[in-house]
Amino acid sequence: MSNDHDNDHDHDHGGPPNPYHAASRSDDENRALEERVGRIESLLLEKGLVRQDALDRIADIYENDLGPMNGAKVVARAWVDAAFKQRLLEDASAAIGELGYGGLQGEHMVVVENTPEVHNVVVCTLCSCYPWPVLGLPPAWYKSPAYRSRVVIDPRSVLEEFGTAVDDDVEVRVWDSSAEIRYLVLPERPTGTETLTEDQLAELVERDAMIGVTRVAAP
Amino acid sequence: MSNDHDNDHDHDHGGPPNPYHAASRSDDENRALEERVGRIESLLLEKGLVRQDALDRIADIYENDLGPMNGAKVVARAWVDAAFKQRLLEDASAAIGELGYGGLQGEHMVVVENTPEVHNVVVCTLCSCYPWPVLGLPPAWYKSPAYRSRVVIDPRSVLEEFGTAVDDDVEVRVWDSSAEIRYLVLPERPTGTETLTEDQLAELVERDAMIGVTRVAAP
Amino acid sequence: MNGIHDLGGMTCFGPIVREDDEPVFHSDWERRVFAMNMLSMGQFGSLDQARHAIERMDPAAYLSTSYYEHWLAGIEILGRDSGLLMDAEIASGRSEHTSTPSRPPLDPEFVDAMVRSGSPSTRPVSRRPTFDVGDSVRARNLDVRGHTRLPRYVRGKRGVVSAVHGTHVFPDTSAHGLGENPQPLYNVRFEADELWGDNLARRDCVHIDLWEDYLEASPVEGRSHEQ
Amino acid sequence: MNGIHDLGGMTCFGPIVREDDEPVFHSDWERRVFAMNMLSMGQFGSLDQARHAIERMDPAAYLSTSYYEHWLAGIEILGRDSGLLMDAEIASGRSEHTSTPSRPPLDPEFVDAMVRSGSPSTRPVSRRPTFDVGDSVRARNLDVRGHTRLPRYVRGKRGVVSAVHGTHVFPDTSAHGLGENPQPLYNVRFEADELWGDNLARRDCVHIDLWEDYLEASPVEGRSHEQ
Repeated sequence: MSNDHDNDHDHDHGGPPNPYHAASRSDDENRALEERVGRIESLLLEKGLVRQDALDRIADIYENDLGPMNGAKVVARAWVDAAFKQRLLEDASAAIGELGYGGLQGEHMVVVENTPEVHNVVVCTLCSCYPWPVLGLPPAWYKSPAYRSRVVIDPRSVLEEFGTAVDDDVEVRVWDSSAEIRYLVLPERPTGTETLTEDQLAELVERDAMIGVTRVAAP
Repeated sequence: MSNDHDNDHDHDHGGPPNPYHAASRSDDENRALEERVGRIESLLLEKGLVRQDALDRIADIYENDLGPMNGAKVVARAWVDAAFKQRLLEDASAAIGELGYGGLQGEHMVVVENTPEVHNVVVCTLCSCYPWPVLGLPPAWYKSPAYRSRVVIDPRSVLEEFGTAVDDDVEVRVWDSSAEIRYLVLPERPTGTETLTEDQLAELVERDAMIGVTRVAAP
Repeated sequence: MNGIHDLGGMTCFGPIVREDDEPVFHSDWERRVFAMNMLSMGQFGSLDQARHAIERMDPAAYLSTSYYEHWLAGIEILGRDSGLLMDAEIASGRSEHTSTPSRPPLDPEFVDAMVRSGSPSTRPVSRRPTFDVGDSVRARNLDVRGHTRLPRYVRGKRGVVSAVHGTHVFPDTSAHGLGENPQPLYNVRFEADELWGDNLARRDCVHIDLWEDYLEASPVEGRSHEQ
Repeated sequence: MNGIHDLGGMTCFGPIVREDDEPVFHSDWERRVFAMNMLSMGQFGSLDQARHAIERMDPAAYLSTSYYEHWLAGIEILGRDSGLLMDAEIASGRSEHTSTPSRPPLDPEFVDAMVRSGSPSTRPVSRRPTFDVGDSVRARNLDVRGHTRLPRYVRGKRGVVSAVHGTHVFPDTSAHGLGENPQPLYNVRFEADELWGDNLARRDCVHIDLWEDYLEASPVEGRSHEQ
């Protein structure tokens, strides 16, 4: 943390700075962190606790293979296949498995459906639980104190910040991922998409809509 | 805050560092703070919001005139004068006023008495409220997150840290100063002090005993 | 506002660090911050406003800075809120606009008088207290977005009135320029197992001062509040 | 432990800062911390232990550092707790004592298998759930000094069981090497006004997963727990 940051206390105007984002670290800070990380990495390798090729492999999987494109396919399938949607809402892990997704941090999936009456949004107030097989690793904002603290007590103001207005007569359901159950929001299918193919529908579905902070926009 | 501190995350062993103590600030940090303080001070003086002689006067009062020696005299008087003690427990502001103490941050005093059955301890969980006329300004530990957070939920472990053992059958009463009422603990008079004068008794009474984290030790 | 200052009941701050022979001020800048805060408060706002200014510090900064740094931050925030100081002025230390103080600066004689007489929070309002010593009450579970002196750890909990303190200025409105709204202030006793855990068995309690608007009657049998 | 990580319900962190086109990792060190944490966890302890390590960070550091800095701190703390790493080694980056890993390091094929199959927290234990969907329950107000997944904001609050998830490892014991203690896990729905304020009138709710030991029956009339 820089001195500039430490000495700047007037955070009540326009909100606090965001040290929680590594992106906001200075070059010096990133260098110091690289060194600290290098030390612990050398140690783990030297002690035979981890292997370099395995470290590279797991980083590669989460950087390149898994991500919200998986969840988008699940959503698109549910939109076009009523029987799949039924299975998805009844046993999400099994239904998602039909598309080949599952495993670590998605062992126990639950899918919650947005409707005109109910808007769902997912959080992990205690840490950062997130459905990795279908969404990949979470964005920094999902892990930030600002989101984790406020979405449970004041979900409507959070949704507003994401540009999502929710009518007073719609119930907002916040899902706090306190155990090993992982939640995926099934967004409402936008109007005007009747002629789209499943693949075209999947392209409309963005990560934030499956967390529940946005809706899927019409094309 | 130094980089050394920031990079040192293993605070679970032996407790966190204590940034809350200005005493732990580096020379550089203190210099930066002096400059920041100088800027705001110049501004307040230039704008005619405060006068230098008044600033000096108020600092002088709290640095030199007020302190726990005042509270100690109140306690000693209560030990030797049963009628005073009665008045002190019934209307502390008035009784303390008899000794010439009162005013800012002591407008509404309450004195709580330690007995063989009850041990009292005072805190302000929300900020740092403290009975200035009788105790002066609070020590840093009284204002620290460690004390403010824990003494309400686990007073016995806090008292233990101060070397104060409390039997299981003694009730610990924690007084959280959430309003403008200010609390002073009347400690138990130690045994073996029967022959001491009021002035001699006052010398035995230390600040921490009037906050309630310690007892008054026999001479 | 459920802020970082509302620390009661957290158990993550480690041991209490004490200092032998602690001076009143650790350095000259602490002394100057203390003095400035005491004398500028009347210009910038009330004690309740000053407390709320500190509560609005960035939470990480709140936890990683010392007490008089909180006060310093509070002076800057409150000075800005009051319109008497501007960001650029705070950064430079030089006055760049003329602002009219609401009153002349205090002189040393007034300081002496202020310290001697204090500033009582009681008000000569005859509002009959709803509760009496011995009454069972529940601290309401209130959603307050601004300043409040109802800490999270007592909200929704049942206790017993142990003292009636008279009629005091209400901080929830006073801190926001919404009037003093004086009302009865009570001391309420909460048992440790009610506050901290139904798995506890300790003869401990917390006494805390709560305004009438924070409280509701609670039948002894312990029925929860129902709308 | 009532720790800084238990953030639900605080309202002091300002707006949510988002990043356009956010990369999976912002820098190489984030990538390396992610990989190390994933592969060292099996050597150092369970997922519950890893979570608890991060919870024990200094609170100011927790709030002022980024997510993968938490993970880095967690690796260091857990490595030390496990006895496999020493302070001096963490400081120098050089091994200064030989320690025997509990198992050989994972190879890339095992990594693939681990990611594919995951690590379910369900256990084939036939413990009949005490509660059923639709039952009124109260989250107990428990004083837990170690790891728990019962956040402060639901303690003592009444809700309704909305799902029964089967029998899952209990984190409160698992995080401390006290056994898996598998037990029924429920999803419980809490209304916004019950959680956050009796002055609220919003059609909102929070659904949260709670283990059987966190719950007690709550008559619909809402009698508070009595010992």
